[in-house]
Amino acid sequence: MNTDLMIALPEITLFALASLVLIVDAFSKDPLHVWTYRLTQLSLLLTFALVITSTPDIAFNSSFISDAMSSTLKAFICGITFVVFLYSYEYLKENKSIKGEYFVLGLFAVLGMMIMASAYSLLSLYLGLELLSLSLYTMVAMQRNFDSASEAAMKYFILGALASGMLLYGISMIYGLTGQLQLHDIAVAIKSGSINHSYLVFGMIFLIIGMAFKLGAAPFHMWLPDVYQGAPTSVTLFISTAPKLAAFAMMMRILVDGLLPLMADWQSILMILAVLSMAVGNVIAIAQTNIKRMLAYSTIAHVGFLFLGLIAGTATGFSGSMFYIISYALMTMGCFGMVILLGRNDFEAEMLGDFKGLSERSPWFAFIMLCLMFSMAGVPPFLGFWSKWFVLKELVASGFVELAAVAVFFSIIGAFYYLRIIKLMYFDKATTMTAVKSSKQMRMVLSVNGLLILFLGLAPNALMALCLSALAG
Amino acid sequence: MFENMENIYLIIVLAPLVGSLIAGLFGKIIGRSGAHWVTIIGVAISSILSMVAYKHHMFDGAEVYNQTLYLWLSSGGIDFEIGFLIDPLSVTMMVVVTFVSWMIHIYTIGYMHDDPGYQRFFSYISMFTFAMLMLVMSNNFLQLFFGWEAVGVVSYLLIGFWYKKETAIFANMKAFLVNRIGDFGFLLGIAAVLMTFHTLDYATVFANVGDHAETTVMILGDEPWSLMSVICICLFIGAMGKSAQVPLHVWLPDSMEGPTPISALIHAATMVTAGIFMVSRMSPLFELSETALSFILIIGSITALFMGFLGLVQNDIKRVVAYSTLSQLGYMTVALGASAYSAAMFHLVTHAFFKALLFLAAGSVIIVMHHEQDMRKMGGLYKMMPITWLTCFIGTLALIGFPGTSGFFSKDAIIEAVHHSSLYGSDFAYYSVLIGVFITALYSFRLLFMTFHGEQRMSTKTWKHLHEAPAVVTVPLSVLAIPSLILGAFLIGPMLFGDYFGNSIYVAYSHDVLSEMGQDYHGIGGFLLHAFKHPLVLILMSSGIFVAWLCYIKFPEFPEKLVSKIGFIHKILLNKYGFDDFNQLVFARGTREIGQVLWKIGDEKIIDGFFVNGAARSVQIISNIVRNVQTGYLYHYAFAIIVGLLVLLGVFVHGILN
Amino acid sequence: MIEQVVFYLFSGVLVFSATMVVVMRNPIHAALFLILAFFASSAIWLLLQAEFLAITLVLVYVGAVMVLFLFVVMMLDLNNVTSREGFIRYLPVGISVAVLMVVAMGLVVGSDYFLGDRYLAIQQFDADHSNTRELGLALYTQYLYQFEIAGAILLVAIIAAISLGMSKLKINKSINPDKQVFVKKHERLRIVKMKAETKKGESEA
Amino acid sequence: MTLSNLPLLSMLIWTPILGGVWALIAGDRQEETVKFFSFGVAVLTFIFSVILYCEFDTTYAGMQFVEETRWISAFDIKYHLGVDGIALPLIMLTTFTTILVILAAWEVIYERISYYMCAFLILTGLMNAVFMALDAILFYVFWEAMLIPMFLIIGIWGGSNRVYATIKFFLYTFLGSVFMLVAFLYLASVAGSFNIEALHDVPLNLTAQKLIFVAFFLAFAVKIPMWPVHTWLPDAHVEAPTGGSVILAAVMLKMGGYGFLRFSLPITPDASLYFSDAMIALSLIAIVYIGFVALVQEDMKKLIAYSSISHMGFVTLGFFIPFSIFAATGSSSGAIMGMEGAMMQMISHGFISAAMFLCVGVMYDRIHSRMIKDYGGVVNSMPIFAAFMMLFVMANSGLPGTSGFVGEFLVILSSYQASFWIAFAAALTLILGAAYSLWMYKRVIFGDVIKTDISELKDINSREGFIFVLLAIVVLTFGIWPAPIFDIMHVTVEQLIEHVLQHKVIG
Amino acid sequence: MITLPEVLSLSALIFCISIAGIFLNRKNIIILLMCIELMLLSVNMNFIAFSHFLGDIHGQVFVFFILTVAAAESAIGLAILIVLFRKKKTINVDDLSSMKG
Repeated sequence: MNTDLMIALPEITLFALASLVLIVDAFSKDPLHVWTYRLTQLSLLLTFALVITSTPDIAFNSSFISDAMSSTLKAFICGITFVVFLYSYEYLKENKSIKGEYFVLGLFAVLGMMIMASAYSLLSLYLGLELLSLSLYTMVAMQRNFDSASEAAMKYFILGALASGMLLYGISMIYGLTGQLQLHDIAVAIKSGSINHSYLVFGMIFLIIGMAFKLGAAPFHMWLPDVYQGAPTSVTLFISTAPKLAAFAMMMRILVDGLLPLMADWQSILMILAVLSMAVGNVIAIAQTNIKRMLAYSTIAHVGFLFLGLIAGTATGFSGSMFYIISYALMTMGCFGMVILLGRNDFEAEMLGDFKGLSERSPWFAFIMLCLMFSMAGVPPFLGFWSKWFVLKELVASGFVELAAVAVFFSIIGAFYYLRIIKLMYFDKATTMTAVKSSKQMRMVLSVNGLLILFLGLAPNALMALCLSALAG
Repeated sequence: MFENMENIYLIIVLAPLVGSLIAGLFGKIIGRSGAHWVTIIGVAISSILSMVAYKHHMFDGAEVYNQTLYLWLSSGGIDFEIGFLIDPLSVTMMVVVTFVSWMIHIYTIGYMHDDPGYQRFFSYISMFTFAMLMLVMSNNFLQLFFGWEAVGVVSYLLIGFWYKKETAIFANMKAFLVNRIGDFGFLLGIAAVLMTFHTLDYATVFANVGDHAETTVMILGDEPWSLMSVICICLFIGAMGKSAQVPLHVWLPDSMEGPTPISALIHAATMVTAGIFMVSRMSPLFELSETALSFILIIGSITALFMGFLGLVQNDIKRVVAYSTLSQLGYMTVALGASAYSAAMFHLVTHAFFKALLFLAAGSVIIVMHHEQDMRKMGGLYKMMPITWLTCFIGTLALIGFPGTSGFFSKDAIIEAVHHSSLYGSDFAYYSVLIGVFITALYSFRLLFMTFHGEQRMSTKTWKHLHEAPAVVTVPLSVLAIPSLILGAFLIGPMLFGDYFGNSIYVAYSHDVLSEMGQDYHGIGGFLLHAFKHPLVLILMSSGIFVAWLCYIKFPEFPEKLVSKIGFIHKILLNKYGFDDFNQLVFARGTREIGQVLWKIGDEKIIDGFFVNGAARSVQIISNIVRNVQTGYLYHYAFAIIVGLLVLLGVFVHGILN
Repeated sequence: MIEQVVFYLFSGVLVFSATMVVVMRNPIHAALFLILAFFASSAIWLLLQAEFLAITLVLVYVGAVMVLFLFVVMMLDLNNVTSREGFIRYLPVGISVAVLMVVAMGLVVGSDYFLGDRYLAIQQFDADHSNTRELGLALYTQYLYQFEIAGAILLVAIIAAISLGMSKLKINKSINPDKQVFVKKHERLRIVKMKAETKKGESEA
Repeated sequence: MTLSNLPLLSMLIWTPILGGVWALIAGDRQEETVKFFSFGVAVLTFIFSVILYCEFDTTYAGMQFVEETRWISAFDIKYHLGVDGIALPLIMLTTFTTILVILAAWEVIYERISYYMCAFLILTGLMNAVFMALDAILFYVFWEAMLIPMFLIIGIWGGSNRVYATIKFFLYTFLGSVFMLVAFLYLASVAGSFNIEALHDVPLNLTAQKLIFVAFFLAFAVKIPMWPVHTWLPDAHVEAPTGGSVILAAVMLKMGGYGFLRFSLPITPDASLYFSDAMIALSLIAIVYIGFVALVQEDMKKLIAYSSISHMGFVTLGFFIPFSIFAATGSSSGAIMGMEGAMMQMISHGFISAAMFLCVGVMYDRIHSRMIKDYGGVVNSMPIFAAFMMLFVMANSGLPGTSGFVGEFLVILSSYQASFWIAFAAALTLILGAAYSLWMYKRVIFGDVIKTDISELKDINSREGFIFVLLAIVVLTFGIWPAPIFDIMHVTVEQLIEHVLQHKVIG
Repeated sequence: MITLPEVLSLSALIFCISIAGIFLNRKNIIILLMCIELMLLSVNMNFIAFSHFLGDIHGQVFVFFILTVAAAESAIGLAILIVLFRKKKTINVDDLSSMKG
């Protein structure tokens, strides 16, 4: 039992620290919640350190696994959340709406994500998911000076609960058919061949819908634009980054660890979802005028791409997807960081028009945004290109050339709306010449964020190798 | 001093080029006189050395010189080289070109005296000399083509020399484009040569022509065409452009928009004869294709006859000369078609002198008349400009082929040659050239009478200021008058019936009309006598002169009456058979219309509008439609999820039903 | 046999009440029907030998969650009168999709596959067998980890409910008995002196 | 350390890129410094390319100056560079053009000059890299990255309709190249390597070859551009600033041609054979159709842009005619001629189109109009300029003695070996090319002065004169003596032809 | 004897009813929340049925956790509902459409 606790040390630590932060915040009178914030970041760092030093093992009656994939993803979850909180703190400070709960719930959400990444049984997966989702619902609703936030939260909540219900129904079917909840045992049971394949697929479809919903794949994506738009930018930023990694982990756990014998079926299902997502995401994004909403649709399109690596169905293909989701998180983080940066007190720079003439107001940040946008569009030498390249490569290697062709076709449509932002920044005249003002910290981190996209685009080897080794087992 | 001929040839070519470059690039620095000195010296060197080379080849009996200068490029195992082929044919051309050019350089000093583009002009004509020399001295098709195009460009520049004049810049573009149509055929001919012989070198090509005499190719459908006919006709199309044969003649009359010296130099004496030279040069090829020869014969005779008619109705002094040039070029072409290449070359040489002379004389009149070119406003000038009148008279006599003048020998030889020819179309050609004699005499003397004789139709003020042209004008006139008068007598023997051209011209035995004539040739006297024994030509000529005298001296009002009687013929002639209108309507406008359609409809509507922007627009439209699916209503969202679920269930769970 | 009768009876009740939850206009009625549905399913669970869960369902759900629901329903002054035009138009599609779904799912889960041998491993328990004890054992040993996560979830729920529910806008008009008791007369009544009103015309006159 | 030991290729890539970054950092505050610095960098790069030329071994067919280092070792993608006879002339063209472009911007671009210089220098580095890359992915990265500076150049410094033009440009070329990426990935999955030379030897069945060919076609045909995917070019050219047009026409179009040579032909020779007739047809359509379209243009830049498309028709014609020649004659001699002619056409078009665009630029800087109707009689006030433009116009219409002639000449000669009618159609350019070039020249330069602002025009200054003199020298030199360029290419092209004419179908 | 398909069918029916409730209801969000409770109930029924017929206690444990989560979920759901009501003064589903497209 003791060893079990040691294996789950990062989670336990985080839980403890989150509770500590909760207490500290409860007694804090500071309107800026400085200590809450600092402690939060500290806990993330500590957890990060524990994650990267963790060793691969299985614990708690095979319902917890710590392997290369989980550690990598958890490390990125912590790291990305750290930056996200940094941006968020600036945002909240600017909007004078700092609440300690934001950080506490954020930490619990991270805990949920980590649980998901490490879940080796359907039950822990479900619980991790709920922990994450419930925190997110709350975070979306929390910012009450936003009119749309409560609407977004409500939509998110209802649909999320519906998706959870689906997921649970799927779990119950899989449980009923295999008699198992542990992923490994499920795989063994299916492999034995004694279970009717069609029934398994029936159950699996519910599972996939549940997961597709969390990731935002079409046609289960509809919550996503509304939530991205309605939520305060800090929360949108949070939702759009680390939880995607957790959702990816969930897919990996269920589809690969648990349902690998059903690969042919889930490949076909994902194929439909992928094409649909890329089509819907890219096409509708063109018509958007709100950048948060546009990024939401772009997320949907990216999810389509993410699926391509899974469809490839090989370990390298999964690495490709992992690479994709990590780079996506990094890029998206930068994009929302820019939205936050441009926002001022009682002004959200969420309309595309707010980017007009940015290159005159702030050449440097226009450049950062340029990197981000080209990266999103998948133009080399930026990171986004490599993520697309990686999944496409694996897809083609697995023989899905036509699908790859379809994918690149949609990426052309997608390129249009990213270009439009660059157009606004560089080719249009600014409507206001007010300089972009924000804290030094924010500027520095955002710059690093943008340059990282460029740097990783020039030298993607390390990240690729990391993703490859994470799934080598 | 002249041991190394190669250097001489190089100097011949480069001296005008250097002169041209200096005058062109540093015209401002060296000034007007500097410009004319440097170019005249260049051309003079070139001319004198050409004569040296001429002597070297024609009198000292030097070997044919055929050397490569440098390798232009080599590709696919084929070497494209630049080099000189100096043989009797080219050396004759060199002398003619450089000499006429030299004269015209001198003449230009007077003619262009007041023009602001003085230096530019000298630069151009020197450049022209260079290009023409490159053309005639070439030992391969590539360089030939280079010279061919280069003279075209200079011609273009010179026709448009007065670039402010709308007609001039229209004419120069027209000239270039029409020439380009010829070059189009020419290039295809060269391509065919290359494909057949795997080289562009004359010597190699000519050495191997025999292998391909019977070769056929499929061009249209399954009909086999003689390869040689294809090559020759293509090449001849090039000649048609340069030498202004119907229907590619339309540029030449318009080219008179340029200053007169270049009309003389380029559009009478040298460049337009390049086609004649080229066909002569290619005689080993042409001799293998009777089809091509007949084609040439017919085209030439049409040009000779019908262009002559046009000369009758023109009132612009230069245009009359221009149409006479067209007609004379037709004569030369006829000679080519009759395989009488030497006769063609002979006429080319004599024509160069007397036509240059005529143009210069016309130019002289134009200067004196202050750039008035309409003959109806002239008359009686012979009193005021005796030298001009005299030289012009000599030129006219040579042109109509008055017995004893150089034109007589060359033209008569052509008529005889055609008479002897048995090719398809030779009868038509024979009668055409015969009628041509009458017509030539008629319009030539019409020009002479209208300009120099009869009543003075210009204003008295102009009349008062009339005077003889300056020496720089009259000296070249006089110098050119001499060969116009006597050159024929010297050359006829060796050129037509002797071994003047050596191996540079090849005539197949069955076509060899000249050697047939040569059997009856017994010196100049005999030739003259022969003309009087068979006086048809002479009768035609003198009746032409007589009619001209009647119409323009005796009854000056008669032409107008005639015009009113046969107005429609006059109109046809005035409209130049409608070639220009046809070209304007069909080609100039047609291509523009096609261009408009392809652009506005093909590119903008179909490709860009429908496909490119259409695709972009449809994405936009689809986007705006599809986004409506996102209604904002929770139940729709949930509904989408359920539909998705149902579809997936429907697609993937069918095994259970079985 | 009797089991089947009971099962079908409660199934009928369950389906009916579930339908009513969906159909009812008044949320209070809906909530009450939901309670009924919980009761009915609790009975079915008992049939399926899940005694502890059946009881929990009643205690936790009916006793706590549904009360919470009713609380909220009553707290919010809900305005029931809304148009249902779209609903009618949409209904046929909606119903047919729902029916389609029932058919699709029913075909799968109602098939004979689930009558197979695997699903006959029903355990026969002694009378003193405690379902609660068995569950408890599993929970506190095997499912420790998950149990802790559940704790975290509940903690999040608490935080969420408080932070969302707590309002800086004072919309609740609560009273303070303490203050009520010690209230003074002058705090309740203020006498204001003012000039007697006069009509314009009168004063002039 | 001798010159040949230096990593010349990397220097050619990174000198301009780093120079560009420096220019950007230096910013607009030090405008003069930035200008001179950029010019220096451009000259330095050119010198490197000259050294490259001097050290180049023209007798060796393979890759030279090869540099190979690990880059993405996870997938065995290498930073692998090398040049052969096909790449070298294009690299020199690039470095040369850069000098012109920088000079051309000197007094003309006054807004964000450091950005401008930066964009062009980086573009140069990337373009050099495209010609050098021997790893398919490396190639692709540079190929696509190049779009970014160009996108900005057109978008920031372009004309009134620049946004439409630049987005069209970007998406169009992006559309083409992404399918190429898929083809690369497929090839790599078969060959197990991204090494371009290894890809050349991969056996493929005909269906695969056809599909790959089509994918490559999309990329390269758009870039070159071929009819009917050419419509981005007139827009891009018209809206781009002079420098942008120059680079676009002089170098970027050549990448399509280079791509055909480096990828389509050697990797999918059988599909190339299969599609060669269609390619020839498209090339001829480009030559003739576009010739007609160019004739009626009212905008000078558009006219030149269309003429570029028409000229590029010769390039594709020369690349795909070898199959027909080989079928018709059985010898590879004409094939080599066609291909070398096409290469020459690319290089020469680089100079001539650059010159033409610079000419328009010179006028545009003075009158701020590109419309032909706004001009007339320019020669009266700008005689020197008119003389230069005359030369370039003539070169554009393929006058012998200028470099424009060489390529067209060889391609027409060789295409005759395939078929009379192909040569016939191709030779029509003689007429059409002259027609649109001279007609424009006539309307713009000749004639009487139509407006006072034209009579007040100032003739070219020494900077512009310097540019034109450079170009004139190059155009004339290669017209009179093109042999040096051919010497560089011979062995490479011969080897390529040999490779292409072999079948590599499996099964 | 109750059979497994019977129970599963019952739970499937409830599941469908609850889902139909979600996408048919356009009036009251609170009913949507109830539908979600119903849905979870049906899932629970599934688990318990399987647990019973498989003779395996783990299904019941799962149900236990679902109940816990459901309680937490409904608490949060109601909290959000209250926030929403305060903001919009309505909990009408039709009024939740300020964001669309």
